[in-house]
Amino acid sequence: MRFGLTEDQGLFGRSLRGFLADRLPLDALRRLAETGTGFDAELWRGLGELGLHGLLVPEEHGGAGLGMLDAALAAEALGYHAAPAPFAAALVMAVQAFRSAGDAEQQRQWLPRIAQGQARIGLGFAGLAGQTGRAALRLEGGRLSGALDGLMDGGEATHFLAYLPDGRAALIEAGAPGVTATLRRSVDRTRALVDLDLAGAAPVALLQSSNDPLAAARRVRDAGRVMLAADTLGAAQNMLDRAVAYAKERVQFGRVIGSFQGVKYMCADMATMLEPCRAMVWYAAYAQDAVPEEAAMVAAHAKAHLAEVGREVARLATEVHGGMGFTDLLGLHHQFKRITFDRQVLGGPERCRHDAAVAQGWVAA
Amino acid sequence: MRFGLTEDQGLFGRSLRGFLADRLPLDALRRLAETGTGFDAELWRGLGELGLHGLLVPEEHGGAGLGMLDAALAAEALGYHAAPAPFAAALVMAVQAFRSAGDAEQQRQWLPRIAQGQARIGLGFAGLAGQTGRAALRLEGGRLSGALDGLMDGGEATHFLAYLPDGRAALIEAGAPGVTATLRRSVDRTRALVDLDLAGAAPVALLQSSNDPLAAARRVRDAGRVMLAADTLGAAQNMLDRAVAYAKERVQFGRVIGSFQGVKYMCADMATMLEPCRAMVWYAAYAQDAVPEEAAMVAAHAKAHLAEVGREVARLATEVHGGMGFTDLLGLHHQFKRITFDRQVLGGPERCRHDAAVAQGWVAA
Amino acid sequence: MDLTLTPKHRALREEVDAFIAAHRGAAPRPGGGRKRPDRKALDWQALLLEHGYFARTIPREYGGFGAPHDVIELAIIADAFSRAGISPGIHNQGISMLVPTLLEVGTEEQKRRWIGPTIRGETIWCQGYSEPGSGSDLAAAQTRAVVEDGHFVINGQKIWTSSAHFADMMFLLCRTEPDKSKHAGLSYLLLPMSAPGIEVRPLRTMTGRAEFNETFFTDVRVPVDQIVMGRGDGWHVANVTLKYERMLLGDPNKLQQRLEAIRRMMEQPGADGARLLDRAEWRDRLLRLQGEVIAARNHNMRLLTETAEGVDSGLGRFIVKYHGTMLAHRLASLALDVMGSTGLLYEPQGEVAEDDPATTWQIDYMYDIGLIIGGGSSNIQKNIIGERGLGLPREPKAAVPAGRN
Amino acid sequence: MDLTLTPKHRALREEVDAFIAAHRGAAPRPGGGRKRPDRKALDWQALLLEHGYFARTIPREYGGFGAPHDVIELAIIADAFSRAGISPGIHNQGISMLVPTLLEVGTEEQKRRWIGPTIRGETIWCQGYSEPGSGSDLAAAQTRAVVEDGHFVINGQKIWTSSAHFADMMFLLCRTEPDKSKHAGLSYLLLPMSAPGIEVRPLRTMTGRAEFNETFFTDVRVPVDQIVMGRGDGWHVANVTLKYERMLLGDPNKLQQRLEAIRRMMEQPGADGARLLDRAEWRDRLLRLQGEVIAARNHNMRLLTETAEGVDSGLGRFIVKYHGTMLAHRLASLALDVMGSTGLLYEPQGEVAEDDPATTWQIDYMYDIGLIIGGGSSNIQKNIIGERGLGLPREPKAAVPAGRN
Repeated sequence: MRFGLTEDQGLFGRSLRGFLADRLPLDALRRLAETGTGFDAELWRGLGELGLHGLLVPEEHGGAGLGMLDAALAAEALGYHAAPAPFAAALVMAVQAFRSAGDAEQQRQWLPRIAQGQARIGLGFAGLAGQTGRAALRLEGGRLSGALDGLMDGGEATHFLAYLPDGRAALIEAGAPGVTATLRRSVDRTRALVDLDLAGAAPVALLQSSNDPLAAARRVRDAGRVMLAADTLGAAQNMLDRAVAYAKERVQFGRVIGSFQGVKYMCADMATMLEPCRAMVWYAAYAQDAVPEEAAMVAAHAKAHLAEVGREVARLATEVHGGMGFTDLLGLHHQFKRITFDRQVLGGPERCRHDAAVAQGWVAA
Repeated sequence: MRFGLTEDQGLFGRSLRGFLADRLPLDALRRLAETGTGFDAELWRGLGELGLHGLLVPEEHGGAGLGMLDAALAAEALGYHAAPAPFAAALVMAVQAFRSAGDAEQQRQWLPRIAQGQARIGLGFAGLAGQTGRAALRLEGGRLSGALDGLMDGGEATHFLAYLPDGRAALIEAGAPGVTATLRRSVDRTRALVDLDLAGAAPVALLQSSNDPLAAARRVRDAGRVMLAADTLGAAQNMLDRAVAYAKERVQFGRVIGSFQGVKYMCADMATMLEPCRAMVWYAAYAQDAVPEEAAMVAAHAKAHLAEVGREVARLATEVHGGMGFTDLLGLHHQFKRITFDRQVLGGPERCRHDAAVAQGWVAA
Repeated sequence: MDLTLTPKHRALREEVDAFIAAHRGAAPRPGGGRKRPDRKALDWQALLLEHGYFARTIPREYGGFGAPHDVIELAIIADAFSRAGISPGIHNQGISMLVPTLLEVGTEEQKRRWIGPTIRGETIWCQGYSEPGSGSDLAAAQTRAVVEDGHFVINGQKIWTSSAHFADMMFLLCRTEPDKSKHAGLSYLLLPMSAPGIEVRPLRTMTGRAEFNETFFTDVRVPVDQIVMGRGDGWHVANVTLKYERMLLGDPNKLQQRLEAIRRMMEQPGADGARLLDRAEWRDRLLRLQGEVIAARNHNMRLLTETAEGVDSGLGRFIVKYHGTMLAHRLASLALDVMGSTGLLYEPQGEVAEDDPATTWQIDYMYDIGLIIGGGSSNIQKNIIGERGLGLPREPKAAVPAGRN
Repeated sequence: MDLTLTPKHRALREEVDAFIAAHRGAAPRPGGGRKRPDRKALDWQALLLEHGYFARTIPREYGGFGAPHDVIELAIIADAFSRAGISPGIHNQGISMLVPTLLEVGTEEQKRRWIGPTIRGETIWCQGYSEPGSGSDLAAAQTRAVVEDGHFVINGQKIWTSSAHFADMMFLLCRTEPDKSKHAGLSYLLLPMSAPGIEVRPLRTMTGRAEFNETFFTDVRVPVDQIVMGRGDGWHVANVTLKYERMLLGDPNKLQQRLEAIRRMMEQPGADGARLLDRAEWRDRLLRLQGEVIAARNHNMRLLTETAEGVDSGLGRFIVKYHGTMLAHRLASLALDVMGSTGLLYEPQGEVAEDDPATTWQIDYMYDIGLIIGGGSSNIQKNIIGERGLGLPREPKAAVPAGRN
């Protein structure tokens, strides 16, 4: 028994961070964030070369066949560098969706395309996960109509996976007849949300092979929640690291500000909140693969707790930077907004905690 | 229009504090707190000489005929000095009870006795105010039976006023046949709670003259809540004052500790929380007499908010004192426990906030 | 304590309520102040001024309504607009800081010239205080002005000049008496932003907009009578202004407006048909904040009364900014949570167009942190509260390493 | 990450659950540790030791169960007792701090002599570290011991010696080498509290009990072999002990126990028949704390693994005490709120009797603040986290006024 990362996992995390640090210096990040699509073809290719596209895709479908903990490490690195790349929905939730509710033929057809980076799937839940906005889809005679707001990783997506209220999910081609996708730029310009209006669109696949479609959908939701928690962990760690570095060099009143207890204690408070979150995210990710009876509960708790801690760290780290933290100059706000985004999608803390209570049988759903 | 105290009120608060400071040096307080009855005959007499007994009793019944704001100033002073004296129930809620639901004869009979300090009435609510514990009283054939836990100001009370679930209240003589009063020493040894077991006790008065007995009972509850909020304000202000004084004199690492930002900011945080509470308590008290449509809402909010602020101040002020704050030596804990008590009787913050929502029509009762 | 409403006050309350009911369609969204007012905001402002719901006690000769000072009247008006969630008019640095400063220490001519256009929202002011080397230590300002031919000639640099990019005028703290001691060498000048030699470089913030600027002065000329009080009185005037700034930043009516706006959002049914106000965990969060807002509002009433009676509120006043800005941020935080994923949509509009609610709340959420930081982070406020409010000793000077003595 | 349960682990889990089901009636209330264990606690302890649910990995020759070290086994056991809300055995300073210290640096004879009676709860230890003049700065200890006739002769004074009034033994940090530098002059002695010349004066705390003491030493004699490691090694040994103290104070199993106890209270119908667990605002408070407890428990598992693998956890370890004690206090705070007015009843019992739940929670609520303060307030912990964990610079020495150089 080990509670920790393997050597391979440590290596993977470090190499991904190295790559992102190299590709995303502040001026590059600022440029890529301008569009608000959460996508850059070159970065996407580079991440593919590192094996990110097929990370969770089983080896027989051309992927690396790794687990949710590896994906969480990737999400953490992406959050750390505020990388404008589809990940949580396109490369984790979508794969989980196919694996939990796609039939063998659908998996054979789509998982390799995901692994090759050809299919980038934006994904949308309705009330199932606490998303707000329009969520009124109906499937009639094999055609999908209605509206669904806030599909994640929707910018420059090739396909959309839209969940129906009954837990089944319909895959639709972007640009197909009857599909209107409106990019809604999010406050976090490194990730986009898309609003979908459908008028008799024909799905290219209908994921309905699970005996319990709602449970399958919840597993997809939980995978997404763990990724968002990991993303916040990375973004908050970045803000803390930078606050500490700034506090060590910025001089005021003749002293580096980090020697003032006021600033030092802000940093200590941030570290005290954030450090236990690392193991929490690890465990929540691991449980998705290995501890099914706890998976929903710990995913919800990780999402909620990281959202609370992330918000505090985001504010305190900005404060440590003083006026500079509030400007665009240091680019600290990319991580700040990343944390905002992670909190508000797939259910805020109150909703996630409610789901944790449901998962433990404390209350009916 | 003035939002503030009159000159008389300022004078009254100061003279009461002067009296209490004189009568309750730490060794005296420690001695009086030993019994846990929340009563000392000599202190009681002294408070009577200052006019406390009849503060709220109308002049025609031998009282001073003052208002709830004057009573709140008294409560604040009593909290500041952690005075072991019946007040919130015996001298405020009981008077309010007679005035809102007693008939003319009952008022004529009892209010003068309260004003003269002869009747000290312990008072108990059941679910009406969020009290926990036993609350099962029934009035049958003019006789009262059952149990009611946690009557306030119950130590050495001459009478008990027990509220029935329908909002009527029965006054019972302590020591009358069928009345068993068990003193339950509270963590705050300056105020006692009494558990009442009744077996066919005969009330000496039944307060039922209101058209809406539940509304009348709620007014009594609200008056009590304002007094507890004021008591916490005083106790917390005392702890803050002492923390600031200690921080100015205690030397560590060659400096007075108040010059360290760590300690200074604890004090600043306490002051920032506590200072706006003063006006809040004033207004909540004033509203009981003058703004009936807001009275319940602001009483509930004052009780809840002071409980939250009080808890934080109690912890921080203790921390500023370091190990000495945790010992009995400085007696700081008398105020600490006063704050604990105020929070836990007549409904904790969640319950009070719920009542505030009900009072605003946000939710059904 | 006497908050009794006289018949006159009751009449006013009914009048304001009726006004709001009749005109609410014409009101712009509450908030703003970070942009030049648009036509709608200017028209609304004119309407408010006409009815005496704005600048009520400012004398008619300066463009106000000329009513006698009555704290309860002002409270009735503010409360009515808060409750209805209707914009109570424009708030910006000119209106909230310069106007009361001029009323307190300006000349008759300055009052007549500047107050009217400022309260009408026509003349927009920016504040020239902070410099790169003196964020918290304002009195160390190095921007200098020397007198030549009846003009001050200004050279130097200011930073954090909010709205400088669309402002018409600036109130500027600069050094005119270099021979005098630090605090005695400053003056407080009024100058048009159109003056030659002023260069405004936008300073983009985390909101994505350039709410602040760096402003550079190269031989900028201002007639010598464009000064408030006299030469060397700048520090005194600046402190008058700062007093009003601290009150502006802790404004409880803004807090109340936010609270009401959130309550209204929570009363709307969500996608699943349920209202958040019916969910106890959400309601309790709102109620907690309501309790704090009530405390802030009551505290403000106390301060207003003390001010009216010439009492020095001391600690009570020092806490206002820290208390108010933190509370405002927590309100914005709840608003974001209430909106959920829909509230992430973010498309700030240009200088005059209105932002959508999601964008507005996101901006508030971030901008509030800027306000918490403003003037050197909340720690500076805690120093003021601890040292000036509670009398705790200052941080000792650090020991200077040998050789640097 | 591999938390897979082997068949052996699954069997252990079932075995522990069965044990708890069979014996739960014999268990004392969880908590304690501030009193001498009563008969019930000692019997329970014996039962746990017999089944290897306590001191599982301590060798049999020292009185333990002698199982090989397996973190997951320990986790299974701790989890089962936490879930059931059943006392996992006695925790006191002897068991949690001295025993691991002796296992790490004690002699064979010391281990054989002291570990058995200590883990059985028969021998109670107290800690002689703090002195009136050196609360946080332990290495400045002035209590001295000189060697005479094969004995250390001890003179001086200790403070905050919890349980000294009922302890059998003390581990004492004192100065034996006055000529050596501050840290190199200390030794770590073991001495019976019955030794002549020891005077214990109770130090009553806010709980109303004397959980702490001042302890005075006048020519107290201890044989020279009652030392852990050698003369001058005291600082090293004390730090081994402190390492275990920091872990004890942040113990996540205690947090879990509290959480479960509160959940059970919230499942009981109140006077009105309703359960607090069914009220969303209460449930959400419990859930928030549950999230934090989960994080603390996962973090602890990470630290255990790192320890087992010889990795220095650095920051991860420095935060444990501050994080754990604050969280414990918040749990106790919720417990008080859940109990409401009934929870105010307070009658602490004597040294061995059990307290009622309300009294226990009130004591926890207050005692936790003592633990937060322990060793110089949470600020000292924040200094450690900031300086040793994050590498931030120390507070500079204050400038010494002229003339005091």
